[in-house]
Amino acid sequence: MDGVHDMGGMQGFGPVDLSPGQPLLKTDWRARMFGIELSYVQPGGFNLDWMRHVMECMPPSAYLSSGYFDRWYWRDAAILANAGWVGIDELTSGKAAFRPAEAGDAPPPDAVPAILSHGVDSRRPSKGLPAFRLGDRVRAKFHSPLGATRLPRYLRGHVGAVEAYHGWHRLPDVSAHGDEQAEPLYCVGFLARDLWDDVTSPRDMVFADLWESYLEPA
Amino acid sequence: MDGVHDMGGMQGFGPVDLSPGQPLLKTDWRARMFGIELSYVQPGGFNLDWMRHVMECMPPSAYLSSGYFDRWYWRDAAILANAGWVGIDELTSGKAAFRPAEAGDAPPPDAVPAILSHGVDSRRPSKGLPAFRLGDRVRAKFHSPLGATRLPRYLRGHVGAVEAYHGWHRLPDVSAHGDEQAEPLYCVGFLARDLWDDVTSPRDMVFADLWESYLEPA
Amino acid sequence: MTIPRDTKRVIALQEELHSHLPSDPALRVKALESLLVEKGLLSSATVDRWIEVFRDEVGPKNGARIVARAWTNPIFKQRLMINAIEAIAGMGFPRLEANNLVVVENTPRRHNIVVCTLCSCYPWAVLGIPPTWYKSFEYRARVVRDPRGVLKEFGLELDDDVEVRVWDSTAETRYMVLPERPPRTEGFSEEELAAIVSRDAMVGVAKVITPERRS
Amino acid sequence: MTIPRDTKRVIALQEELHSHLPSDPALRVKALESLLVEKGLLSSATVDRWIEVFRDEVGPKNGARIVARAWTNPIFKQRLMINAIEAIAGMGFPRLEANNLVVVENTPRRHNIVVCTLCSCYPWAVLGIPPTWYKSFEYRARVVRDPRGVLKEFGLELDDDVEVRVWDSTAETRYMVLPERPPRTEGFSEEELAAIVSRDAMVGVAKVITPERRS
Repeated sequence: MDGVHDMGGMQGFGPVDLSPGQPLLKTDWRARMFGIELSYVQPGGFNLDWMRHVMECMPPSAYLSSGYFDRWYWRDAAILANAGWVGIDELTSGKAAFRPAEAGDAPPPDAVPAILSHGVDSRRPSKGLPAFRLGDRVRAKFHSPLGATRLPRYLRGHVGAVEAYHGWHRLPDVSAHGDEQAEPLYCVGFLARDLWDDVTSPRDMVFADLWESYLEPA
Repeated sequence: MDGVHDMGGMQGFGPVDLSPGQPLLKTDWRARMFGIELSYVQPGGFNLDWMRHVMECMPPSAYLSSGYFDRWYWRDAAILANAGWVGIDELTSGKAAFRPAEAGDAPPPDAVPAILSHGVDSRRPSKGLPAFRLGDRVRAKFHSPLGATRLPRYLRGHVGAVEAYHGWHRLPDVSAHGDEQAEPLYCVGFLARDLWDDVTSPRDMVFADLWESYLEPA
Repeated sequence: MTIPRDTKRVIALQEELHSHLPSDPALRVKALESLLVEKGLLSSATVDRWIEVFRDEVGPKNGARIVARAWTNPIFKQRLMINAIEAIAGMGFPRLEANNLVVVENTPRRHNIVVCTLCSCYPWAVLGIPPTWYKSFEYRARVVRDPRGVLKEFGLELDDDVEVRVWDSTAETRYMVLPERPPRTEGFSEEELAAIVSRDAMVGVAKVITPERRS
Repeated sequence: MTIPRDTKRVIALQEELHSHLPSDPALRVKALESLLVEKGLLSSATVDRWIEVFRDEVGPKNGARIVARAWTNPIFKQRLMINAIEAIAGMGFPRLEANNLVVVENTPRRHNIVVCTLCSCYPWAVLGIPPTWYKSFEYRARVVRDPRGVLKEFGLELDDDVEVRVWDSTAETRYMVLPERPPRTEGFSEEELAAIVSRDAMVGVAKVITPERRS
């Protein structure tokens, strides 16, 4: 999706604010939001690609004016409301008017170690040889569906070289929307001066991990 | 400049709000802002390319959360402050602490008819033959300077055909920054399905007016 | 007088202005007007005059007169399509931004629609101040990508075999749509025709509708 | 249970939520926690536990141990560069998002820096929760385009002949920088070395500095 979340190379932003952040305090709403997201029963199961996409669907002005953990709130509120598990009145009052059917039990504190040690894994079994080999020149397609994708806009139309092959991985474009499909995933290196008008360093590079269907031979 | 102002094709925006706007009332701040912009003495003279660019330099979140005439305010405040003609304290209080040297006199009401009948004109005398002819296939360059440009991001890297030749026109990339340079200007037509993944209509087109240095033969 | 026109400088300045000035635009604009008047850079009477001009003189009535004349005068229409600004030179409109006016014609098989994705350029001289929706981010962002979807929101559904042409006003060229003349208007005078031409039709988000039989 | 996962639907829903819910995030998050607990979808004790884990156990100390070991153990370093997740398997770190950890090495002629332009992906398992600047729009937008300018703001000026490599975390691969070992640290133990490795050095916005002589 061509949204404001896709901000690589966007201009108009000022200097990076280097102030140190606050530590996580159990009473702080940011820390609560952080913990809630890792702890609540997600409708249809934990789906990182869907979670990212739901955040991308925030109103553009709200995305740019909300802090990091506040964007988590809007993501989770939308995930729950989209599934019909919460209503706007409930989100306002904090009082439950109903309980969703088919929702599992809330994960208890002692589920945390298992989640920590297993983690998120997008790797999938190989279903064949990758189309590109190390060093191959590839062009990022003009791929911009109305839906999830992880091909940044600043790379589209540009040519790079395959730097590494990561094996087969779940394709976000499909899995965000509830299906499962896997593809070869590559790390592709681009010369910075090919991407940007204003780069003078001849060898600086930008690397991104891109799925096979994002690429074509160049 | 790759800024949020360059919003052609951006997704995440909802339906168009069709509510009728308010009429211009002399007491309304929007109408005042409208009239102020057409009436005040601009530092260095009225320069539409610079005016547009100064608005593009608004903080991205402010651009997206401000209304149309409010963005005019931020543009004009920045134009004046950039030239040293007003200070932040003055903008807050509305009280003048000093008068800028070398500023001309405020245009009186009876200057309006002359401005109306003359208008803004970007046309310049021809300095030679245009490089492209009607029907030529041209590709929009990946041209994205940190500065003014009028090549929309959604066209970059795409191929279209020259639909019309408009003669030589002042180049915004240069004139915004205070110099004068002119180039042939073309209307270029692009097939919508070449620009966007999700277009099914085979003949729909998008046209834009593009300067010669934005284009290369395709 | 040389003005610094540097992008990084203005980005930093805009950030500073935004962090110091009050949020209410009505307050800020009021202060700006007082300040500029005190500095001798502005006359409030000129502000009033511009508001009057755009309230009373410059508006979509201008464009509607052009459309009505093109519908009734084939020679004018031919000149209009070739060089609009010369064709309308005698009609008493201001120039403003319309020194490079281009008229694009709707037909049963082709529909034109105008936008400015980079800001909100609009043919003020012939259509007045743009409506709020034209300046909205939703319109600017979406109409180059999904013109048919946007037109549906305006109540205009186009057949699949109608070609849609979107004109993005990226330079000082200003586009105006010449809508199709509606059926059953053969006996209408130029003035009667002008009265039924809407602003929306000249931007390309509506068609001109045959009026109900006048009583 | 099938969940509708439609982009247009969520865009409309997000718009609706934003127009109805209060603006104060502290209020909203508090209501969300109460609501989810009442619905049986959340245990507040689990929320507490996650906060404790990231306060006490998971943080840049993990990455610093990896770096120190790589500096002192050439065989470990070789394994780390080939397959980081296997190399660190015995060190007791969580997996989290680091099932595809890639370590990139700084040298006198090459400097690496990590970003996620599309959201804020970060190697939590080895570096903990990302710092605020890493999640900022300024960093995300600028570092792929002007890494040298951003590094200067962090106080790091690179020579022109140093190659800069920016790693955009667009997939589930997580990148960590192996910084250069600073001079005059020959006698340091692995623990002493780990103590001088900063989080910023492992993201690539700083170098590791030789500590002042300890008294």
